[in-house]
Amino acid sequence: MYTAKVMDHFSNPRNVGEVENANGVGEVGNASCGDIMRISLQVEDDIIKDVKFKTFGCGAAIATSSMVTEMAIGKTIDEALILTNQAVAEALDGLPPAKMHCSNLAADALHEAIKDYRKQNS
Amino acid sequence: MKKIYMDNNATTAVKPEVLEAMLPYFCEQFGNPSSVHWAGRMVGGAIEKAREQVARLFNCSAAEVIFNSCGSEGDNHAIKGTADALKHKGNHIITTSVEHPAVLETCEALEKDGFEVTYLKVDHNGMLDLAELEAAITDKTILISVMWANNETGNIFPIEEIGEIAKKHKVRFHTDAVQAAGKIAIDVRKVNVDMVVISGHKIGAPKGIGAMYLRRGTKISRFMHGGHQERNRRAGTHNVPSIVGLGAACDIALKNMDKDYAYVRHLRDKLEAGILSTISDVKLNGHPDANLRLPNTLNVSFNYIEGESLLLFFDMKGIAASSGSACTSGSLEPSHVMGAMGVDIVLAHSSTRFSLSADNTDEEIDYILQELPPIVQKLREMSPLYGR
Amino acid sequence: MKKIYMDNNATTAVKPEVLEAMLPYFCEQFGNPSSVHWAGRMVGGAIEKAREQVARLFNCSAAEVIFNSCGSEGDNHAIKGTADALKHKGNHIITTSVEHPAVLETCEALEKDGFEVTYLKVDHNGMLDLAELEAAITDKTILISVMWANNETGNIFPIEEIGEIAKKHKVRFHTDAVQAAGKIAIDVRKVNVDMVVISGHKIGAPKGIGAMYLRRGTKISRFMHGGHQERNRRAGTHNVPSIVGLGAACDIALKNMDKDYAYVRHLRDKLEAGILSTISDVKLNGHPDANLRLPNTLNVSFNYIEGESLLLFFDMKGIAASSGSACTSGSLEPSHVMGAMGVDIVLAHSSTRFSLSADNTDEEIDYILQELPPIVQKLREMSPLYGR
Ligand SMILES: Cc1ncc(COP(=O)(O)O)c(C=O)c1O
Ligand SMILES: Cc1ncc(COP(=O)(O)O)c(C=O)c1O
Ligand code: FES
Ligand code: FES
Repeated sequence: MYTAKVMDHFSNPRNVGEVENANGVGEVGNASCGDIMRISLQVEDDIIKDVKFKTFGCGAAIATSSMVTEMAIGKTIDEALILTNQAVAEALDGLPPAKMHCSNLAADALHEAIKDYRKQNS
Repeated sequence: MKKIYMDNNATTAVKPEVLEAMLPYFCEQFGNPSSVHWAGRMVGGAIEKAREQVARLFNCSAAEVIFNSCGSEGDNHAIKGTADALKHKGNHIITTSVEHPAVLETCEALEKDGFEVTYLKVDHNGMLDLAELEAAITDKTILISVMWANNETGNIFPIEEIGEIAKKHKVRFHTDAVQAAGKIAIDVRKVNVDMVVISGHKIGAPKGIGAMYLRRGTKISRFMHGGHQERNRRAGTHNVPSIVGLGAACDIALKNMDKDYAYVRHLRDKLEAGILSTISDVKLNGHPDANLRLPNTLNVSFNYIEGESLLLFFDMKGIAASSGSACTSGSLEPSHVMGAMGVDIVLAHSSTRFSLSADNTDEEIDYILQELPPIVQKLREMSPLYGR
Repeated sequence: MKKIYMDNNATTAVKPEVLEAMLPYFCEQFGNPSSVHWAGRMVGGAIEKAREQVARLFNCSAAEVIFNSCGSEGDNHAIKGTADALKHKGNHIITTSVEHPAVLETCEALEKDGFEVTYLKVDHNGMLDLAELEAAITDKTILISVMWANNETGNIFPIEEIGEIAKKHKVRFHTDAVQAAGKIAIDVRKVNVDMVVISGHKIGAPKGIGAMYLRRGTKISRFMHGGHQERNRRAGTHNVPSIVGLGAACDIALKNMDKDYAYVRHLRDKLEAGILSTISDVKLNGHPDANLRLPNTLNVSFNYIEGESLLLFFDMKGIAASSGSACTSGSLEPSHVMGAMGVDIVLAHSSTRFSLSADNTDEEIDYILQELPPIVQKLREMSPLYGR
């Protein structure tokens, strides 16, 4: 069902947890659809220094969360904002068609966290 | 790697003795039993022997057994066939909100054709209120359809009492016994029931074969039109090898029923007690009285964790189970059974079913009880809902 | 004793390679393909491979193949599913008077529900008048259902021409290709057809499995309600071993089609010529042009003799064939196909079908040609109709 990359990120997820002293937090999804994703950030000089996730969801949801944190780290917030759901799915060598909506969550959560950072620091 | 199969309510392995019994009927005794020649004659007896074996499981006469292609077909036939045969009498059907889709979606299809359907609620243990059932009967009611046991929780419904209510009000009674068959007695002489549906692949026979008990004299329209097989009740060339397999599986199930009940229940109870005592925030789904559940089924919700993730981690340890999470079904909603029981939405997504068979062992239970806690812990640490 | 099987239109033996392909899926790879674990994963690929193999026989895409339980189910689904899906457009169906009961009785059932059905006549060769077919189309016509080849006579219908007529009038077109499949090309890219039904046990796969080609975009209601298998079109746990078997059988049939056509036709033509030249008062049933019949089918009436008696004597010599006599069917009327062709009633009761396969041999034909004349003679001498 899942690619080797998805299974790798699912079974050894990177950056699980909450960033201490986060200056941006985003949460998307809801329990009724079976998925909730929270991303917390530490941004310094517009660069994402640290990012962590917590996810309630399927294998694809956890793998995309893990992947999006790896992709975001070290990026400027402008670069991170143009990171697409599609790019996350592609970085995992694709997702099953029924699971594409899970990848939507990962990039969305990241973008929400960045918006939160901007709100806090404007 | 270890392979521990605990998804027997989804499907079972074919029992080696069953396959053995089937094998001569593919390439050698391959005839069509309706034919007037050696090839036909070789198989007619095999079908009638299998019919006797299935009849013994129901404790009915062989003439009351109809072979069909699966549990879904049996449910479709029983319900649509009754609706059509009795539509001059009324247009009301009573069923429950926790039936298998083969019953629920069939009833929903009939609603589009002008039938009215009452979907009985269940309480938080997944049980029916029989007074509510009786009160739902009107003079338009032509059918009550209540499953013998639920596939997700293992809950056993009071078929005997429901049969009495049906009899008192002279309403036909159908029960989907796909999960009950082979695990507990489904004796149609002890309970008042008109139609009972079973499926081969839940009891060690192959996929693609099923049977229905149809009480003598019960008028039902055909579901499958065509040839006059099965006394004109089910068209289509007889699936001889699978019919033979279903007969053999019923025979074995009946012989081993008491022994298997005790053994499987011992394993299940051990798993249940182990999980509930070693892992926090676990909720049992189904009736707390183990006597009111099938001996092989355990359904628990590991709070804060989505079911598919859990299954994938189980799978990495060789453990095969199933979940009521929406993510495993491809739909957007979690299990309708959990929903009907009023299980909180997160717990519904977390629901996990272990369904055992007599092939499981004590060692396997020990292994699961050892592997489970760290998996649950790991996933909880990833969960935004945990420790809030 | 010799055993010569010439009843392949009734059912075929499972091919050893087909059984071989199926065997791992009973006891070892037994999972439910819908499951999220090793047992489910082991079989999902097998189903999709089989779907590709079946798709190649139809020359369609894999997504256009629906697995079901038999030819009868396919015909029921195609016709009832269309009637329900298109009832807002019209209530008229066109079929022929020589269809298999799976089509005829399904249409008759729909007549009870308010549909109107035109049963096209056939001529004494068993062929249709296409002008009559076209003239029967009204603005209420929602379906044309004409079999690709007839099971009794082997007659091949002009599916390409009928497809053009259907297209011109924008009417959906279903064909029962249960007998055509594996014997002649059933290429849905060459002919305009929306639904094509096949059955495993006529082509060396087991009984109890079938498939339907459903052209992309064709709206059809469900026949079997329940789980969401087969893209929501056919409920019921996938019959994995039989699906694998059907795939393998389609693969073999496609590879051997030309070779088998030539070989089987040679045998059949030899049997046909032999019978017609050595026995008097024999009538060929079906089209006299052998190109317009399936290569394997020979239907002849041995005048003055009732079919069942003939089959019993054949059987004593190990020869398995079938008959259109009422006495073999348990009904009171002889074959409706013979009736529709205007075959005299005595000749209808005398009609005898030899349906060959590539497993038959020249020696078997020689043996039949040697055994037949004395049997026919013996029975004729018993007949009050003979020599009057
Ligand atoms: C032309 C035709 N259609 C349909 C069927 C029904 O197929 P099945 O026996 O698989 O239901 C048959 C054979 O019995 C047939 O010959
Ligand atoms: C309670 C119940 N009814 C009906 C069915 C349908 O059976 P089948 O898969 O044989 O169509 C199942 C299993 O899938 C079941 O668990
Ligand atoms: S979280 Fe439910 S499908 Fe991915
Ligand atoms: S003559 Fe005996 S059944 Fe026809």
